[in-house]
Amino acid sequence: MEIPLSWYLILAAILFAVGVYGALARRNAIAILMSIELMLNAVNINLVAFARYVTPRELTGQIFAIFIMMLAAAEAAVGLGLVLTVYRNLRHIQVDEINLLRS
Amino acid sequence: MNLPITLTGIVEGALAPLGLQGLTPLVVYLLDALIILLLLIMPVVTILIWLLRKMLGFIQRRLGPMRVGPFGVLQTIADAVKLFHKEDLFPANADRVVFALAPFLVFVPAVLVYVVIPFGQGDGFVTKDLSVGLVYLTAVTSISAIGIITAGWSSDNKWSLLGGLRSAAQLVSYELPMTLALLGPPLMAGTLSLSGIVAAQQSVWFVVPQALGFLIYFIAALAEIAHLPFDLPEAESELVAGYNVEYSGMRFGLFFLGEFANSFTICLVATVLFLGGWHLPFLGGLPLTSWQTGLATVATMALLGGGIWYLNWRRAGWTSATRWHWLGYVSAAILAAIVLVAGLVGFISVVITLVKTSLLVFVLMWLRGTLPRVRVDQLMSFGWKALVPLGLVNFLALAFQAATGIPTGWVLNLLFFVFVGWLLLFAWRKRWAYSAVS
Amino acid sequence: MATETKQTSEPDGVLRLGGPGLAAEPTGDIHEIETDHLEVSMGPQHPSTHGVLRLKVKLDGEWVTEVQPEIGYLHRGVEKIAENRTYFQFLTITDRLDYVAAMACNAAYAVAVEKLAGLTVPPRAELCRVIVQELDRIASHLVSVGTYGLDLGATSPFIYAFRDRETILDLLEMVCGARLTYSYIRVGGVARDLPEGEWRTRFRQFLDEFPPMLDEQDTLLSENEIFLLRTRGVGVLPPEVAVNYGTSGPVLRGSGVAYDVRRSKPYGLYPQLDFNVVTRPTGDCLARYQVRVEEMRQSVKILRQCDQLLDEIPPGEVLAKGARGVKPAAGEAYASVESPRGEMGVYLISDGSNKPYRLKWRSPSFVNLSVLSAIGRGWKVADLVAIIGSIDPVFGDVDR
Amino acid sequence: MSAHQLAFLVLGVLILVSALMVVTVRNLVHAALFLILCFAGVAGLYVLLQAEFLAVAQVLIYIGAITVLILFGIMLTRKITGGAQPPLASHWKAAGAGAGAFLLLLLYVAMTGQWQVSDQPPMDSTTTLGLALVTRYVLPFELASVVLLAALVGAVLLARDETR
Repeated sequence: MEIPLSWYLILAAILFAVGVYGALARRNAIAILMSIELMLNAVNINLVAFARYVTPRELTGQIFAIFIMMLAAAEAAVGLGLVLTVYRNLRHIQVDEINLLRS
Repeated sequence: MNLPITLTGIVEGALAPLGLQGLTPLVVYLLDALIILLLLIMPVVTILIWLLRKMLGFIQRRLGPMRVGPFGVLQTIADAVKLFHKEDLFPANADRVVFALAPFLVFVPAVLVYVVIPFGQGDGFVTKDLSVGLVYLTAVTSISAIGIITAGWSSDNKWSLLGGLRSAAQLVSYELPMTLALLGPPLMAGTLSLSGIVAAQQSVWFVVPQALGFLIYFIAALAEIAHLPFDLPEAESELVAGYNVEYSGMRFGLFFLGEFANSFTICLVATVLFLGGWHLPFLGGLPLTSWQTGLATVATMALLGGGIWYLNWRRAGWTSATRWHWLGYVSAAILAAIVLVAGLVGFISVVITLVKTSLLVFVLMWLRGTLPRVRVDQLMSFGWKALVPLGLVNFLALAFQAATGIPTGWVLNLLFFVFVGWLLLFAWRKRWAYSAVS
Repeated sequence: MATETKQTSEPDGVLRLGGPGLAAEPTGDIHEIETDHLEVSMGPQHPSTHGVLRLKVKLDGEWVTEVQPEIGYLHRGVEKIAENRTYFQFLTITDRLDYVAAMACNAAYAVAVEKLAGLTVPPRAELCRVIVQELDRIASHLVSVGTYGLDLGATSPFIYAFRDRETILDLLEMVCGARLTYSYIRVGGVARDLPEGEWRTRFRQFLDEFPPMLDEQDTLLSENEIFLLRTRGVGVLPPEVAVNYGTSGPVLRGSGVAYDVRRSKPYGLYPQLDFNVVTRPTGDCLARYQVRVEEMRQSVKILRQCDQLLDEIPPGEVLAKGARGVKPAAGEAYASVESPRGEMGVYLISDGSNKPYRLKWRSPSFVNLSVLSAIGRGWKVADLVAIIGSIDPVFGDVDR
Repeated sequence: MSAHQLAFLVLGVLILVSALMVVTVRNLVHAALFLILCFAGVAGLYVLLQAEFLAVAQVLIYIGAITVLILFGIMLTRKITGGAQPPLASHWKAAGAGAGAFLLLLLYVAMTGQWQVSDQPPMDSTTTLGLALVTRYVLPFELASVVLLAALVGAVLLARDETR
């Protein structure tokens, strides 16, 4: 083991935080989608690293990572469908200005 | 028969004196890909472009390139030199970085594919025989879509944008049937490694039990590389030139090269997955280095080559018969000599693969010379309403066969053969009726 | 005008134009996903607009919601030039109008001046005129059909078409020394008689060899499923619209209206010749394409009869007396011929001098092109290309 | 420092820098391109972790499918790619503080956590994965396919024009 497991964990933690920041701070819905993908990737790094270091004979983490990828694909498709619908109706996709319930 | 050393071995050996022995395999593969690019792909693509133009010329009753070098062989190089000389133009409102980057996003994946492809038997002829080779293949080819979209977007040109959007839709749609068809060979071979798939075709090429899958793959791959009749992203007459309309100089050349590299790639993949790779028909069991096989190949090649050139000469469609017919014998002889030498030095498996590939490439050019272009909605409905369901049925049948042993895949393909036969008969009768009238 | 055509209007008398998406409302909701509207300019350097046509196209995604032809990029003021040339001199200018079929332009002008001046054309010259016009019609239709394949992405038919056109151009070159701007049909006759000997042999050889070659080339397109997909039912021009816009030629006959100047307002030798006026009832791009191909076959039929007539009408005078310095009496005349693109008419007013007082050129391409904004809406960009190609405008003729 | 560690550091810097660009850059297409770079870096990490299949799947799904989809979405909503509007919401400082606090928590767990690192050699990942997916994890696998189908139908329904 040349690379300590903690390196991967730290990297994933930073990546996840960056994703959280993006999801909270960006105004554009598509940018938020991208931030969410970053967070999912951070989780995947963790899972695969654990699979490699903790349970190398079972690879459970990799299986979870595969499921996350599947869900990410589904999420991207549905998310973009939503974004397009919003865009069609409002002609913009700035999330902090989407306040249909308020008016 | 194997080369004594592998390409990866060479790269690792070269890195050793630098103290970089333990360099990650990723870097090694990248270097390998670079070497392959320089040594194999560039010459192949260069020759391929020349060949394509010659064949198109043959189909269209003209000579094709003739000026640079003997029979215009060096035309492609001349073109490349010209493209390098040309000014590298950037449109005023273009997104410069993305604009500059996009051609590489198209070209590099086209080259990276070759890392996993076994050109011949043995470890010497494949850069890295990944255990997930087939998935790697689909993954890498899917990248080029990004290059096309970003090229269209960054040009700040409405036509380019339309081309980019078209290709985004097209590539995403046809990836599905292509992948469905690609799932067939590993189902039968039981491995995702491309060498393993070729090895599994020793007795029967997969094109026989999976003719439908082969056809689906080939059609979908045509759409993936935007080849006629599916070349909508760059339809000259509709979108001017689509996503690459603003490109000039070598950046345009990269698109161009990537396109031709891709057309070679899909034929190579089809050869490896469906046409038995380096296996000869009916001779799969024989050791390839034996003299008999070599001689049989030479004879076949000479006959084939001679026959083609004889027909060519008889038709005399593209040149005057008296001046050129000797070229047929010369090229047949050269071909035979290459095959003979290759057979002697254990290179023959590569030659067989490449010959099969070039036959498929000829089919591509044939299509290019014959077909008009479909419309974008027709393209979509064909992909979703014909290819995807067919691919699903094919995959299900093959999977059922693999799981239970009941030969559903064979039945499906038998039906398919009957259908194709009926179609051919129909076309032939129609043709016959037509010629009888006129 | 023959109007025994299929009525395609709806019972309520409203014409339905455009594609399937437009059946309900021409500018309605025709998209799956709402995208931004694009206003693009097709041409004048767009590769498929057949010259210097510029189209202002409004796109909704791939759908064309509005199309407006912008012309005039090739305007040379031909009609004004005519007022400063003698009747005889102006002939060379007419070559530059429909440069794909210059013989028809020569003929239209010559026929008009002859009608104005009351000149009688010698029979041998009439025969020469029919031969070169029909040859030129084939050459022009070959260009049209070949480039039509190119518009739809098929490259080979174009090459095949130009191979055959080359033979025709060789023949015409032997006749008059020019391959494009012939100036062969003169006011009062033709420049000189058709050459004997080798020309005749090659002419007959062409008549024998061309039909199978045409069949081969036609097979490449009209038996190709993709070509049929791209043209059948696309750009339907209902006969009423075609007539109302004043279209003529293959565009009109493709909509089922059997109007051909050679039949309807006969001139020259045509009344004696046996040929069919080709029509197709459907009015789509395929119909217009088929009309052109079939017209080439009819032209071969005419040329075969002319080949016999060449032996029956002895060589002799080919230019009427006094044609060179023709000075018509004050008056006006309109005469037209059937050019490959339709009715090509010339309206002339004479004030008694040796120059036209006024010349008006009724060019078929111009009129045919005007129908584009009516039938171009509601199709996709790719269809628009197919429609332009099937209308086959020549810009020397449109812009004059 | 070994070559593996060097490669990890290079990839890590690549991933983090491009991720930061994704969340800050104004132009959405640029953000998507940086996202690709980030995904590619993660794929490289998977190679380092000897998870070949996952690396390839990462390229296939994230780069080849999701990013293309995102780019397509960006271009369909073309007017919003760049322009005058600020990319960040007004509460970006609060968001940054929140994310920073969360990061500290995560880092604390990552640094102090005691993990039982096994030194056994890893399995041949592809075969093991394939077997596991159709044996032990077959139910989640099927459920995931149902989710994918539902997402497919849902996306189509959403993107459809309701007027038709």
